[in-house]
Amino acid sequence: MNGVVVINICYVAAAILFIYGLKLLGSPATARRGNQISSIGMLLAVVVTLFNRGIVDYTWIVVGIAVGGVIGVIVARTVAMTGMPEMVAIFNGFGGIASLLVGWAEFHPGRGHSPATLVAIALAVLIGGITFTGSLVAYGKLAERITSKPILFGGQQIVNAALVLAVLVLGAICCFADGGSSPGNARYGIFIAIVVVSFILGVMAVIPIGGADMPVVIALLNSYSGLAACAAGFVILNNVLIVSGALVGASGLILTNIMCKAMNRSLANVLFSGFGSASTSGGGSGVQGEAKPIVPADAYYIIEAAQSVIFVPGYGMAVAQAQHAVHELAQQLEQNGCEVKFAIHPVAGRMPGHMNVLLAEANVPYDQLVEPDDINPIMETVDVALVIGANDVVNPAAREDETSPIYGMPTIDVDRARTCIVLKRSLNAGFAQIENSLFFKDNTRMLFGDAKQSVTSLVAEFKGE
Amino acid sequence: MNGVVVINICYVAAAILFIYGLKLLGSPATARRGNQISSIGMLLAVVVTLFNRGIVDYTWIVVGIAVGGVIGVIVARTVAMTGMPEMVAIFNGFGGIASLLVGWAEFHPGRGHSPATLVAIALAVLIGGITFTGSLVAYGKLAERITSKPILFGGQQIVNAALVLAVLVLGAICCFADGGSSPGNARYGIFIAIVVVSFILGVMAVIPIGGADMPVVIALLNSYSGLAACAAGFVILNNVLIVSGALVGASGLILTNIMCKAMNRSLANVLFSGFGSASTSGGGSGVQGEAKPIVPADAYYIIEAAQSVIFVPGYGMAVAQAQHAVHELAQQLEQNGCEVKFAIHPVAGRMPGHMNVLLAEANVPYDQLVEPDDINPIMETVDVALVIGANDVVNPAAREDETSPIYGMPTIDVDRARTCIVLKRSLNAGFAQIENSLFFKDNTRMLFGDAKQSVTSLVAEFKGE
Amino acid sequence: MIVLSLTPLPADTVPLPVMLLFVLVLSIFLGFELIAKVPSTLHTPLMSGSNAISGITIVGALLSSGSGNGPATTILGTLAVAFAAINVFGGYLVTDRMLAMFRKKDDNS
Amino acid sequence: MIVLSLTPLPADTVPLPVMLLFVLVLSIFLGFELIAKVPSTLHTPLMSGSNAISGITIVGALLSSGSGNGPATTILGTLAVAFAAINVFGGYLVTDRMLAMFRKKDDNS
Ligand SMILES: NC(=O)c1ccc[n+]([C@@H]2O[C@H](COP(=O)([O-])OP(=O)(O)OC[C@H]3O[C@@H](n4cnc5c(N)ncnc54)[C@H](OP(=O)(O)O)[C@@H]3O)[C@@H](O)[C@H]2O)c1
Ligand SMILES: NC(=O)c1ccc[n+]([C@@H]2O[C@H](COP(=O)([O-])OP(=O)(O)OC[C@H]3O[C@@H](n4cnc5c(N)ncnc54)[C@H](OP(=O)(O)O)[C@@H]3O)[C@@H](O)[C@H]2O)c1
Repeated sequence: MNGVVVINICYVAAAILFIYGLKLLGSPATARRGNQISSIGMLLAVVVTLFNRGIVDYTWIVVGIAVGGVIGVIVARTVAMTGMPEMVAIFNGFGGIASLLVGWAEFHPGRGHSPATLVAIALAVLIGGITFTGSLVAYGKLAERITSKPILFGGQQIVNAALVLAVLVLGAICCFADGGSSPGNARYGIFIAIVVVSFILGVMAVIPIGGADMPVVIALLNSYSGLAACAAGFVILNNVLIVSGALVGASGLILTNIMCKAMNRSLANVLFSGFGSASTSGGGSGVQGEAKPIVPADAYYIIEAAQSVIFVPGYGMAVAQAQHAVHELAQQLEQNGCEVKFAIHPVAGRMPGHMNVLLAEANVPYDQLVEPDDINPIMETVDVALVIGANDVVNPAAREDETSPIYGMPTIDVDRARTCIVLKRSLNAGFAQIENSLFFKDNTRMLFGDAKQSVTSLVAEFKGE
Repeated sequence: MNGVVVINICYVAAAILFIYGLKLLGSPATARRGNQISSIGMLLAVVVTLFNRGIVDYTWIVVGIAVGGVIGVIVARTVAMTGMPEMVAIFNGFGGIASLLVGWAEFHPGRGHSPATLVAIALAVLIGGITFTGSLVAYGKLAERITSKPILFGGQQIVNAALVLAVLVLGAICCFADGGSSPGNARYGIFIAIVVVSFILGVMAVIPIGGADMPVVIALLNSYSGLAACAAGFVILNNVLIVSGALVGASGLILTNIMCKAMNRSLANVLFSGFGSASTSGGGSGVQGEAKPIVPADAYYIIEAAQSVIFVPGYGMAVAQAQHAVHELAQQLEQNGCEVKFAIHPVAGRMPGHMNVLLAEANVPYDQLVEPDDINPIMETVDVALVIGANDVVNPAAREDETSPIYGMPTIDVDRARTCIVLKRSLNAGFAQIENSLFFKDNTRMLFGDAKQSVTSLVAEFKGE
Repeated sequence: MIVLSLTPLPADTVPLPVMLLFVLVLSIFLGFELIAKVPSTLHTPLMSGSNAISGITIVGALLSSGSGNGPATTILGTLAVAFAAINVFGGYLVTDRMLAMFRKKDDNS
Repeated sequence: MIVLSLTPLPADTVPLPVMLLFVLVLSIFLGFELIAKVPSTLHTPLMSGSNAISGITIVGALLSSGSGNGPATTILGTLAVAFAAINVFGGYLVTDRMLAMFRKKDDNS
């Protein structure tokens, strides 16, 4: 057995570790071990690669790993749990640019390439480039560094079509002109043009999408970053890149699909409709009736008497960082003999599983979390539904108002609970910019104010007893 | 693109069709389409192979396909649904021998082989040979052409150990002596010896296993026939054989595992313990009390008054071919306003899913079938449990008698139903040869006689009304 | 700056058996995932269906039977074709026969 | 009877790109099966974990960075190594940090 065989068998082993790691991610009890196993696979893949006899100088490798490693560790240590969506967005971008650079470096040595390899390089660059700039824009929208409203302008479609056409033509010339045999300056120029157009395409693809749809975009870009790695794998003819890239690609696509289903919209609608742009926004307060405000002391009497309470957290819990206070309130309620559950909507917050992570951070056991399908059928038996900064995911319009843009989206039907208390700062709309008739229902009470402060006052009422 | 690339891409497509077909087998509603898609994959794989430029003469190919095809079609058309276990057993054997012959034919051309190829050939022959004779013995036991009792003799372990040792030594010589460069008569002799020892090993592996455990053996041999195809794939370096073989291998192993769990025994215990041999058999009738016989007319009054009835079919329903009569009785009961379910134990009958197929044949809709885990918790609410030729799978000893060999095996707890009526011909034991205390419980009535006749009389009582 | 080199990247030479091993490993994982999802109702058709799939060894049998490498290879290959064909035809047909019988409640009665 | 022939079986020459395509297809199927099973509770860690896995492109980056094929390749490769390393280190660590927080009922209070 020679070295090449050993190296390749190690790549097989690394792929097995990735797969097995993902399999363990199927249950919260084993997920942490799964992530560790996956990281061992990565370590193995990196270490055997260092033994490759094509590597003659380790200086810059060490520099690259050191710089990237330090940045990665610092980010991972310091990022707040509420900042996860932004972090995932920017990391997708890094994955994309890395694959682009691998393709570029492979194009560079000046040696001829077969058309097949050139196609793989062009794909790695195209997908990687789109992923990079698209992720940066998504990051900007999420972090609200740029407007989260869709950016639309006249002739946008035409510009985009021209860009797509340009990249196709450039790609065809680059890959198939004179059989790819010579690099040549002209070809190199075309290659750089592809890089630039990919970057522009990434920006153009994401700016017309509203901030509320960024989670879908991020999942899709996650998928793209995997596909870029796949393409890079075809460039350097390496299995483990292909396997891992395909796993990531599948993961992103599945999450995209889950979110679209949870919003009852098609992916095409998310990407191209400019949902949430000024023209569709409604904004503003109560035109549908009168909301009934409540003060913490009165809210306390209601929940103190309740036998069963569900918490329905939303993006506002993340903004207010209220998760710890919420857990404390839940414990007070339980000590009071009340049955407590957390109902988590799949698109509550700003990324899939967002609420779950925050509640996990606050030590809420995951077996206390239920999904809409579990809780909706027994909603009538719930004494109090406490809505903590959620809005769109509890909007009855999805069931009642056929003209609503979110009509048909599955929601948590808190309006069918005996009493519903909504904690938010105002009657303003949520991220989808849609009026919420829940606030004006007979059995709804509005507990205005920052969610953390409101919850803390409720806890204080319990403790003051 | 040259021909070789096209052929290999077609193999990729064939593998995709197999995989997609298996995926559709995940639900009864899509299963038939899945099987058809899988067969299209097979057609594709066969057709592109015929374009291989290594094939110079089609005469014998046509003969082989014609003979095999005709036999296959006839068997598939004529086999009774009750004969499925035997058919699967013998088909496993054919798969094994085919892989053995492929390995042999590849060894034969007299050209030298690399040790790696020789190892693959030896594995194809060894696994294929064991699968072939093992399956024939399993078939014989199921069809009761040979005794279904375990065949045990003194020194059996020693003989088996010697055989395993022999095959290892022969294999090592065949694969590694003088680098495999020349075929030579000596090597050919050794090769034939491997074939013979594999055949003997297959027989020896299965004869000490009792007839009741044949389903497990068949699933295991199913898995082996897949592994043999895998090995043949490494011989001819063909992907599609490897993928399909691995799928079959996984399928057999999973079924083996499910059955062992359902019987609460380890695979080692099934294969090596001689379970069901004369020494463990109990045989014979009522030593535990008095069984209360009932006549159809009285049984009719009980079920006629029942609000909810479950049928628990077992191997006796297959023997009596009572499935159609059972369905008729179920329909009568339903017309009578009674809720009817069929509770199917995973190892009822003689192969996994045996009862499901028979009931499907009799047009019982599959959504009327429930699993033990669904029915056991609500068993107290069942008015009448009608046990149709089941025995071991309803034996309360599995829960009550710690000394019983089946203690801990999950059963359908019919003794907890308000009334239990058992339809069988006598108080004889089932295939595990274990006394059944169910027959002597207070709320159990025995309706003696052939299951089909008994059920038909019950139907007649309903119609006579 | 542009150096003409043909540094042999290792992957250019991934040995075929290693690739096949890769395919084997992935298929095993995939097989377990797929088959664990087959409900117990369908276990008998699953067995007969996998009988049919294991007839894929017919691909190897065809190559031997038609190779023209002397009578011994032809005979062995042809026997293999026949046995594998029994599995393929018999397996798929009997599975289809069985699956055609499975019905939901509203399809009948 | 024994004929010395070297009939080229086609599989002897399965082209590497086709094998890689095979691996791709199997991985896609496997990915869908595995990820469809991840519960929604774990979707955020799944995203950050797959960030980390997509850092696998570091393997290609290492080969370029250390190839000694002139400064341009080295610079591009080193940049790629750095970006991918951010993903690998950051992705795995942050995922671990998140997953460490998930608890069952009996683990606390
Ligand atoms: N999670 C995902 O994966 C995902 C994916 C795609 C789309 N989305 C979209 O994101 C949205 C998520 O719905 P959601 O119900 O969770 O959130 P939401 O509809 O965006 O509403 C959040 C609410 O929280 C309130 N809030 C903000 N800061 C607060 C604070 N400090 N204290 C109290 N309340 C505060 C806001 O009302 P006030 O300003 O009045 O306080 C706001 O109405 C949906 O539109 C969904 O379609 C999510
Ligand atoms: N299905 C599988 O995949 C599988 C796998 C491994 C092992 N096994 C074993 O197979 C057995 C299956 O259990 P089971 O409860 O289905 O069957 P069983 O325990 O074998 O009992 C079948 C009963 O049917 C009765 N019977 C036979 N012919 C009949 C007829 N014409 N009319 C009425 N009754 C008739 C027999 O009693 P009489 O002679 O008194 O009539 C016999 O006791 C278990 O021991 C299980 O462990 C099955």
